[in-house]
Amino acid sequence: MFLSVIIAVIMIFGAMWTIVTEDLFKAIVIFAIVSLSSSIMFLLMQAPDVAITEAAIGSGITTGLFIFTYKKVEEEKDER
Amino acid sequence: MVEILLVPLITAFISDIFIKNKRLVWFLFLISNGYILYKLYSLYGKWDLTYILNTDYQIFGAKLSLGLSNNPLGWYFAFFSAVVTLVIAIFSIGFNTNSKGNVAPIWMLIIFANLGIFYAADWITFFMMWELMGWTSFFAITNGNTKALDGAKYYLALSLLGGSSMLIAILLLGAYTKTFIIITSAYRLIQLFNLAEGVFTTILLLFIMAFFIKSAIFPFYMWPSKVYAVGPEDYIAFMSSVMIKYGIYPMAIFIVPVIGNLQLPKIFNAGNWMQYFIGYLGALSAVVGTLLAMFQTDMKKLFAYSSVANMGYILLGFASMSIVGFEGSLFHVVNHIVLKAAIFLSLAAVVYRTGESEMHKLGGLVYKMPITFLTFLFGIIAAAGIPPLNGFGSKWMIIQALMEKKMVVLVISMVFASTGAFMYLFRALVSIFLGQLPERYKDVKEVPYTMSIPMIIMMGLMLLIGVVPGVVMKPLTIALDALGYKVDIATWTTLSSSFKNATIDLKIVFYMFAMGIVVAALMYLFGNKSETIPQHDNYTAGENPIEWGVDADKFNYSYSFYQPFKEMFDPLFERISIDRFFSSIGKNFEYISPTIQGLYKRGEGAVLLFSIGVLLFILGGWIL
Amino acid sequence: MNSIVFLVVIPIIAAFLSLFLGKVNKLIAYIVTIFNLSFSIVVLVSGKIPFNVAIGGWRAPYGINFVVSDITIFFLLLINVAAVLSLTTIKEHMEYQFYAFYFILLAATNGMVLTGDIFNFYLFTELTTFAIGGLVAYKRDRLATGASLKYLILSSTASTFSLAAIGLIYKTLGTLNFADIASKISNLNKASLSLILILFISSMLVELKIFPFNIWVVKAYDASIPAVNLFLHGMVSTAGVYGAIRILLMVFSKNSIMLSQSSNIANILILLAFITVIISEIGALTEKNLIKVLAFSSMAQLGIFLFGISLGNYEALKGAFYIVISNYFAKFVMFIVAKNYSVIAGSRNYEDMKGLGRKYPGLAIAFTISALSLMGMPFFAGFWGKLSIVGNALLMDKIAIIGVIIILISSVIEGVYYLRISHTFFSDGNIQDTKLSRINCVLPIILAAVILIIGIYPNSIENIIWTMINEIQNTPEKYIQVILPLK
Amino acid sequence: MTQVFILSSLSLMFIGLYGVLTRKNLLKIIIALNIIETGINLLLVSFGYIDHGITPILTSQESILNLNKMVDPVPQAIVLTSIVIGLGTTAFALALAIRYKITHNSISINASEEEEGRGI
Amino acid sequence: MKDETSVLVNIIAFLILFVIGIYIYSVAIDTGAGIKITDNITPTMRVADKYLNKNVLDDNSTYQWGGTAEDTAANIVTSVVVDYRLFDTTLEVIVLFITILGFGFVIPKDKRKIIKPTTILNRWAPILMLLMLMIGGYTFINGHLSPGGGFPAGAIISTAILTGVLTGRRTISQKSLKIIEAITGISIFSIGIISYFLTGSFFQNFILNDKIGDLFSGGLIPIFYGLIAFKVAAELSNIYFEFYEE
Repeated sequence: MFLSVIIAVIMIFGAMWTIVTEDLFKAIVIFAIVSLSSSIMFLLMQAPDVAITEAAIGSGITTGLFIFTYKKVEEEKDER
Repeated sequence: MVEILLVPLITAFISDIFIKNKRLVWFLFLISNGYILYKLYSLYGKWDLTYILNTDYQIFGAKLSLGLSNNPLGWYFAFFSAVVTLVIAIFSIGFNTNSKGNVAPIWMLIIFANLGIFYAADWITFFMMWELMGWTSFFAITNGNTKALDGAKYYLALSLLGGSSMLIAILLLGAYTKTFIIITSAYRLIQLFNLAEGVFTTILLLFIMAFFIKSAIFPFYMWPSKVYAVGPEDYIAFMSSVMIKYGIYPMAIFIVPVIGNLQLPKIFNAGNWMQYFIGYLGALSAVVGTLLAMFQTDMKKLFAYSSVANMGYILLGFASMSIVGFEGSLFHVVNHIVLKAAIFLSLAAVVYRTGESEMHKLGGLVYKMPITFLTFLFGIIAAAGIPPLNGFGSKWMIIQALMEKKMVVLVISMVFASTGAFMYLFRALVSIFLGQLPERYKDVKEVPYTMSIPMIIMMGLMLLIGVVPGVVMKPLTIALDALGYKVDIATWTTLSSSFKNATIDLKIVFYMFAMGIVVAALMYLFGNKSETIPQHDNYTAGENPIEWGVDADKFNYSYSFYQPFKEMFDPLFERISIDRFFSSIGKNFEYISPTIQGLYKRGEGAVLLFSIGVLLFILGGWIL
Repeated sequence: MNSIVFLVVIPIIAAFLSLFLGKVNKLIAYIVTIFNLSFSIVVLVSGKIPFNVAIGGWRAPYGINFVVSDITIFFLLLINVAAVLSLTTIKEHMEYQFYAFYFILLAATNGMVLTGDIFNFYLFTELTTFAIGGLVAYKRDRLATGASLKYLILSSTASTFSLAAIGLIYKTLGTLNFADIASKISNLNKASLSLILILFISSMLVELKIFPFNIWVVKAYDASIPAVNLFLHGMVSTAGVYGAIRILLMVFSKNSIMLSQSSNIANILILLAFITVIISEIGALTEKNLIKVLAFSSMAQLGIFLFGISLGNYEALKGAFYIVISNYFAKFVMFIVAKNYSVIAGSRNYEDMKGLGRKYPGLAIAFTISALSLMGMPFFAGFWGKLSIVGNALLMDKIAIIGVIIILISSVIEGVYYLRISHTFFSDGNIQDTKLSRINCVLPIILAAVILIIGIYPNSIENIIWTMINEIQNTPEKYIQVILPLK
Repeated sequence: MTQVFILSSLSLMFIGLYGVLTRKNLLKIIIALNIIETGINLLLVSFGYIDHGITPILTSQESILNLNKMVDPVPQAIVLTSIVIGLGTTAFALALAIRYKITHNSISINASEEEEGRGI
Repeated sequence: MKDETSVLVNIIAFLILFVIGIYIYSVAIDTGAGIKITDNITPTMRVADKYLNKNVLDDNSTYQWGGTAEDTAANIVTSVVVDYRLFDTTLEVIVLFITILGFGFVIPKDKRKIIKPTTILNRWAPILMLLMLMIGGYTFINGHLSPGGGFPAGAIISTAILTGVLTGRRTISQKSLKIIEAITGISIFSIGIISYFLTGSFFQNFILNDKIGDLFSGGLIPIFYGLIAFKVAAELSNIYFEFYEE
């Protein structure tokens, strides 16, 4: 029962941290953690289908995309 | 009856197709005007002719039906404006041979709207024709030259504003009196007075605002000077004489009967406060019009303000609410149409020949253009209200009516205004035609025949109405009688005044003046001749002012003719200027608009504003 | 009549095919659009109008269903006609992605009008957003990327709001079908209903271009190519208008036409409506770029439409329909004229288009006619709309009267800047003689003629609109028994 | 139990909305958008959740017997679709962000739209 | 670094969120009549009841394990996603199609350097690819029995192709990916059209009388999930090709 509370706390703090941090790469990594923990939350809500999809697409592909764009955007290193 | 409206529409369409060759288009214009005049003449007397077109468009639950009816007052206005339009049509054939833009198709549309306004039976048709006339006159004024744009924009904004206020008034009227027919809505509006006085006054004030904007009465007197100076001259002749009456017609047919038989307490037992409200506005526009006319240097602007003053006289006639006053102002409507058209035709002739409209740059044209001078002289005399010509009769009746109703302040302002009229009319005559002819206009010739004949016709008209007022008064009194006013039919040459048995026989007055002119002519012929000195010698001692680097025309005696008089009134006009007030409103809108464009151009506050919108909903949904 | 689903399926299949057929895409686009139009005409003529199609064989509240009633067919025709007309303005060769986006846009807008399920409506809105995002970004230059990105961010936040509303509806009422919601809406708690309404309306108003939500409009119109402007105007805002009518009037308003149970949400809508009108008119006053002027003016017209709807009486609703029709035709003409003139004059600034009216009078006259109809001048279609909206708003409460006065003032402003533009068209300027092919002069003239005919003789349109308003009048009963008789 | 789920998803949505409203960097905004999407998905599934519910998958005969203890499948169906929409939005927005970086050579949202900056 | 406008924006954002939060709270604890958003309505009171009991068409049909029913997918979520509300999922595929198309269309194509893959990755790549393909295959083949389904399967298969791209091995060319994508998309909708001609209404399940629980039950569902899996796999690997084009 209180596993869900722990996961919820992790998610909320991760979300806040992602929004607040300055460094982009750190934000992306923490976002990956948040989406993984949301996939666990889906499991706790008895929704395995959604959990797998969220894990595969929500955290897998999206984080990959973010890192890809981060690499492309960071190339010139003059982020104003 | 409906073919009288179809003919101008069809000619507008045809002339729009053949817009390229001018001769055909203006010839078509003349023929259709002639046809309209003939048709109007044949409609005289048949007052029960109506034409109803019912659409199944539902407004306030009932199906809307648009109608035209041959009401006597509408016929009266339409007939006499058709007469003058025909004359102007003849004039503009010659005038437009070499002008750039072609205003004939738009002008035909305006004539269609003109007839529509005078013949509308219900308010919705009236409003449709009114708005059509609004935007078509914008296109007629600008007619392609961009320097006319800001004056025309000013006029367009005002007329659209008038249109919207009239739309609100009509819809309120329709909602509360369940009818759009003009006559029945007038009666029901009077009963509505004691039910919902607030609504009654708003309806009346909104109507009055719309009509005053169109007829350039006091609060909205600025647009004629801006518009008449820039428009094509022959169209302006039509506009300044006929189109400025569109506000007067609904006043006569709707506002005056409603105010007339309102059971309101009489102030100094002369009239209720509505009458005084209209009266004072009329007086103000008469006085202000005259004063501003004096200070103008451009001749078209001068006569624009003189139109404002004449509209003031008509309103004063309405304010007296007596039969003679009512007849006098309606008679003045026709007089003003005729004399204003004559004056503007001669101005158009001057501009056609010299291309100049600043008075101090002109002078001495009397030798070169005698017929134009004569028409202008007749116009001046009529405008001043001197007996043999038509201006006198109507002003005389209005002042009689005001005296009889003991509205002394209004009489004083009217008399002040008409004496003021002498000043600026004389100034215009002197600076344009008398004095010395500047060198650049040495080879100016008289205007060709097609333009001088209509001017002669106008002179004849003015003289005819002046001597035999029955030509106008008889159809007017028959029309008023048909409308149900207790009025005795006027005789051919005598005008009845409001006091007992004080009639005036204009034939005798004409004979007296004829003898006076003969004596003056004799004295002129046998008196000693005056020798002419070049104009500039008297103050530049033979030197040529050009070497001083100064524009010689500024030294012309008619440059600022009434400078002392102007200094007397300047402090008054500096502080309160309605003109600045209205144009400042326009400026504010144009000032705010770049900030809004900035908001939309950057577009990065989108989500922020989205959530503010949600906030607005929450506050509304939750707190309210 | 199960084959109505072809209207959505055929364009999607064409979208898949468009990946390969580079050159032939334009032809396929014409074929598919004309198929859609003729199919909807066949359905109109077939006379079996109020019918319901259950997709996948599952009956109404449980499966997804398409509903075809008088309003649906009317808007379907509007959208498909808009699609055909805007295709004609595409001259040069477009990449295959453009046609893929176009097909999906066609399928999505048709679907939005047809669907009877709230989640399906959300999905179609999403599809429209993505398609429009892609089309706006078609030029891929600086302006287009910025406009498309900002539009995407705004519309995805808006869509999360509507997803939350759908979730709440499902949690409380337990169904996702419009008819079922309409029948169960009244036993909802007032506060919960206003929460759901607020979430739904805020995402709806983004598409209806109402003030706080319409920051994206001017950038999107300015950044996209003329054909996309026509898509945006013809298909997307018509579908948005349909969404507003169908959902706000038929689903969420139980018995009274009052837009929503809580009247103060209706007051806020009236307030927002006339604020949009006055702000977009003032914004357009000194705007030099013709396309931006048209964007501001289309915001104003939709503001008047929302004002007409949320007044809460049937004649004002009729006026709102007139405004939609007149805006639909008028804006079409104006966008086509703006495209042709900006091609000739080389810039979108209307001051450089001086004198074009003399060289191509047909286009300039059509532009003036549509401008006058938008201003609500008599003898044009817009007047009838303005007449009934102003007439009925005057009898309402105080906020409606203030709204009407502000709308009339803004129509004065609109008059000033529109006639100034048409005056610059007619004034004399030196324009070198680039020949404009005659055929695209014909289209604006026909549409302007339609506006004129409606303006002079409104009977034909009047009966069509009254059939639609009768359907809205006895909304839930008639609508539900069309969809849920099989219970 | 459901309170925890609903409250956590609501707070996720609020944090995401805060991020979208305040951040300047485009990638940050897109991350915040994703957080809102995840929050919404959690909210929807938590609407369907009942305490001590079991997964709505029929594994054997006795799972058919206690159907009424199963969690509501419809929100899960909706969330399946909405996750993929979230992916679509992110992919499209990221591509536009890269193009935005090239044309505006800055990824802050209020780069001015006018002509400066090299555009491809 | 924070200039005062962004501080102001922060405060406004806090204010807005605070007011929205309070409003939602007040709606939650509202005590008016009628269904409130907080009272727990069990699935049986919702549409889901018919999906659970699989008796949408006739009301009192029941089923038992191994027997036949309206929709024989054991995993009820899959039955809702692919059978009862199939149109949503097809639209979902279109959304993905459009966004990935937009992604490829908008992304600037410039020369990118290839990082040489590390030896570990190089050695393990084939095994990883096989593993991914097997997992993906499993998820969509019995999507109707165990959790999982078309979308995660597609994602997993696309990661297989990703490893191929990462290590530089040419598994599938972009042209063929586009062809697969188009073919699967068209076949999804053509099945819909076939079912229209066969059974009169779109996307109706025309393969019937399977039994719940066994592998090939659920009529069209496995076919649809397979097609969706391949389509998603093709689309996502399109993205990866953008990453590391040679």
